[in-house]
Amino acid sequence: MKFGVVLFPGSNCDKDAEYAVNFLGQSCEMLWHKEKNFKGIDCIILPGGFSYGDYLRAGAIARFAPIMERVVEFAQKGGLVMGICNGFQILTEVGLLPGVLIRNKNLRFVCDIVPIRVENTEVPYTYNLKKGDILKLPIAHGEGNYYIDNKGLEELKKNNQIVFSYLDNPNGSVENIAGIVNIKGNVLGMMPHPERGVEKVLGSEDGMKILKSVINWWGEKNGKL
Amino acid sequence: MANSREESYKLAGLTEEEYQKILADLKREPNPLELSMYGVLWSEHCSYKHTKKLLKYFPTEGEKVLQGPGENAGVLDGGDDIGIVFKIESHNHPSAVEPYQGAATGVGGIVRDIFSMGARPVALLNSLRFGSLNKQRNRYLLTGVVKGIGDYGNCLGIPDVGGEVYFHSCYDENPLVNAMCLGLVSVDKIKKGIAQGIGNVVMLVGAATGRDGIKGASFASANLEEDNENKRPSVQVGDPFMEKLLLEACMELVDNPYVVGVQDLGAAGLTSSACEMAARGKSGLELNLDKVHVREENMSAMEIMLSESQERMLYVVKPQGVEEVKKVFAKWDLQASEIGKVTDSGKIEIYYKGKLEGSIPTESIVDGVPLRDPLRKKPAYIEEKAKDIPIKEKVNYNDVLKTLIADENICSRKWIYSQYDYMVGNNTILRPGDTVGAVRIQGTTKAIGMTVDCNPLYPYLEPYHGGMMVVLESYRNLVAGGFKPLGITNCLNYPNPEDPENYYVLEQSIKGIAKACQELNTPVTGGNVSLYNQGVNTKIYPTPVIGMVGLIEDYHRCVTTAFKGEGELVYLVGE
Amino acid sequence: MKYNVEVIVSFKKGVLDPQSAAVSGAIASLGYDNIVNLTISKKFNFQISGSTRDIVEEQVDNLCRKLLANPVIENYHYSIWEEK
Amino acid sequence: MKYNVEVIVSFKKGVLDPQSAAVSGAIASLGYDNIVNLTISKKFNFQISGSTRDIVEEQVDNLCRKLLANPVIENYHYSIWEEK
Ligand SMILES: Nc1ncnc2c1ncn2[C@@H]1O[C@H](COP(=O)(O)OP(=O)(O)O)[C@@H](O)[C@H]1O
Repeated sequence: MKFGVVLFPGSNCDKDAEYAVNFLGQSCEMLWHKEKNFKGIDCIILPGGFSYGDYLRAGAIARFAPIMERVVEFAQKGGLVMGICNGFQILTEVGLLPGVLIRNKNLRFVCDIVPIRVENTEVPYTYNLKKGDILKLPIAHGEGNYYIDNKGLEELKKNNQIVFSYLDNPNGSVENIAGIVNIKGNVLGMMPHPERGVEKVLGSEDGMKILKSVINWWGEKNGKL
Repeated sequence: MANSREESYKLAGLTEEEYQKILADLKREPNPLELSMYGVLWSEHCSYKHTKKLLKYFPTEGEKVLQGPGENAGVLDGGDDIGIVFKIESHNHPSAVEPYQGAATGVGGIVRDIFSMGARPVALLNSLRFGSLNKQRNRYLLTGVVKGIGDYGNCLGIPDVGGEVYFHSCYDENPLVNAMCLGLVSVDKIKKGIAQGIGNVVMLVGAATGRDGIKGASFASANLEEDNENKRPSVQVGDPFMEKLLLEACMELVDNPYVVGVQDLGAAGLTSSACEMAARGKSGLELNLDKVHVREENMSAMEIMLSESQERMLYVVKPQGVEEVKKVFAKWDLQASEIGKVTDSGKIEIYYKGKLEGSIPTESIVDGVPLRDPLRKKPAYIEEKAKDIPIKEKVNYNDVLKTLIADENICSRKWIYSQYDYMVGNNTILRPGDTVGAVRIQGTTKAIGMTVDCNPLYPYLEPYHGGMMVVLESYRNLVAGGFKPLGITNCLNYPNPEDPENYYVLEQSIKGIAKACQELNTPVTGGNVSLYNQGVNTKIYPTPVIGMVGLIEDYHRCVTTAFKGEGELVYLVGE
Repeated sequence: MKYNVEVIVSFKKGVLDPQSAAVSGAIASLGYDNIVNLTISKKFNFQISGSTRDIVEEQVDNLCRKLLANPVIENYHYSIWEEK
Repeated sequence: MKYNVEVIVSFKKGVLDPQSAAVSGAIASLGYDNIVNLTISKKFNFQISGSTRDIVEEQVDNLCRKLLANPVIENYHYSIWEEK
């Protein structure tokens, strides 16, 4: 399976994503934000970091990067797109995911390893997981406070779009939301960092379960297992 | 006339003796631009005039030292062709004025020192001192400093793997903010801050130059109360996003064969970086200030030369490489201007608007400052305080324990380090909360352990042995984590050196540090000196912060602090 | 023609702005118990040139919707006046 | 008496404002080459009660200096008007 990691000016988890993908034996291509096209990619990762310094609003400027037009098209055709941390913020700004991520409730950046619960196993990203599974994953963000209005929240619930929730809300997110998908389930946005949780010596290996889910789901679908 | 001359060299921060030396070196009177350039480069911060002789006590050589003091950062040999580049720096005074920006730009500065050597920064640490937290102002300083360090380092994506913080009333007027950065480089790709090769091109890259932090020269003693917008030196504001772009662009140029030398612009801006690079290459430089990309209109030559705008680097490039270098910076949306060339004149010659505005012998401005040798006097308090403190016999140990763990100097530091991203990079093996911080070297089983320490009470009570003890603490921390200590960097934070008692303490503690480094075989590869940390009512304790670096061959064998399981035995080792 | 533009972007009613909440808390803890209903907005000022006011207004509105404000949580309004 | 207050906090002239620079860059890359001199400021609105306007004004000024603005790098100005 081939992953593509988009490199925006200010991205800083691009290498971590590449490392995790390679660690799991898959290939990875770095995609420069000024490119207008890409080919042969099975899953796009929008990595963490501070694209364009997170000035104005996190993700607000990155969504206009030339490559984003193709990412949106790719997603609309059902392609797998994972936005992690800053990537999640970009996905909401560009409108592929509903809601928005605002400043953490206490206005402080928070770095920690926290437990999250799997709420939805109908999507590629949780293919190997069970509902209620607890994953311990690194978080590191200043604007991870997920907000959506009541109507939007009802929609999310109705369509089973909430994929991960915090056990102990670190940032003030509505309904403890840590990660959501679009209605079709092919676009995932999450604040925790699965790409940092791939080895025990780093403090967590639960991130692997998410990345392996994607790989297994894809392999099965394409008869490549 | 004589009077106004005295006024002008004093305004530039120079003494009579120093002014006479300038006259002798130039064989004429300096013009205002030249005088202010001398003023900043001959300041304590840039010239080390009070400490140069003392720093000679430090052992700076060893089998593992690839680069000792004198470059932008020191380098240790990590084996397998890996250079470990590291340095610590203070940003005390700026942080006292504006804690957020002061701390942020402190991080920015030390990170540039590391990547100017061609190394990719992989870890940050910080050492902080504030007055007691029961004062509102100190809480404000702590909050701002921690946020400043966090926001800058987090944005760059460099994990902050450790640090330390102490609170004591001696820091009420002078908080300390020391930041350390460590990076990795292939040994054959180490870059130096050198300008040589006649005709090579000098390029200024990164942020545009504005009137930031112009403090030297005539502004230094302008009355700050006076609300004159244009005269006020403006605080430097950091732009971590710009720095991230600069970092990535510089990393792309590490392999470029046309790059001759690189240095970041720090204190005293273009003046110090240009002069120092030229001095290392025993060269002259011709600078054309019209080519500098500026942020503001109508800047004078002096303002351009003294600006401390952040996120800038100076490159010396062979002419045939200029286009390629520009291309790399353009890819990262950065400006790169050709502002001059290397000459054999032995002078820094500054042209602006078609006129020669200044011409200074390189050697004179970089190495010509008359060194000071102040008086020493052993402070009386030392004998007094060395007496035994009686220990109360009847105490309730439960209460004592509770008091201790609630003490601001002992309680958990999680409030601080949870604001720093300590995991980015996927290499953090030991993180804040452990004895030392550690990052692994990707592609090997090795990890580098690092720690910053200084309990200022020791050097305060007994400067010589106290200095030794500070080094020993770092050493013990590294050994406890499983690392073999290799070398140190240090940040000497002291009060006014012109006071004989302060100077005595400074000298003695440096000797103590030097002795410990000698005995432990952990040479000094660089550091930073911050004097004059003294206010109206308080002066800081001697605070020589030690940043020590060690290596472990197999990071799976690192030892963490936590008790691992029930029933395991606990030993107390030592005397 | 040259125009001056001022755009104000503020949180929609009902959206809790953590920054306003924190500043309100800080104000209260400084002892000002007589201050209420604090809101924080962003103010943008810039100059734009264009042949007619209508063209300029359309561009400004576009810019607000696309970049300066996030319509999920923010409202915007602007004023445009000719440069003298 | 109840008063409405509006405070504008902006960077001092000459102080680097990276946010404005980044947003200006984004605006240009969106194709608006007719927009220049962008600045971004913060706007605070709140209500304050007090017996006289002078007392209120002093409190507002204090608050600006102590909390809302950072006088080292920012300027502030405010307007106060009576609530009808
Ligand atoms: N300013 C800081 N930044 C990052 N980490 C810090 C800071 N201060 C303390 N820490 C971390 O908190 C832990 C405890 O600090 P400290 O009490 O100084 O440790 P010790 O006394 O055991 O050396 C250490 O792991 C240290 O790295």
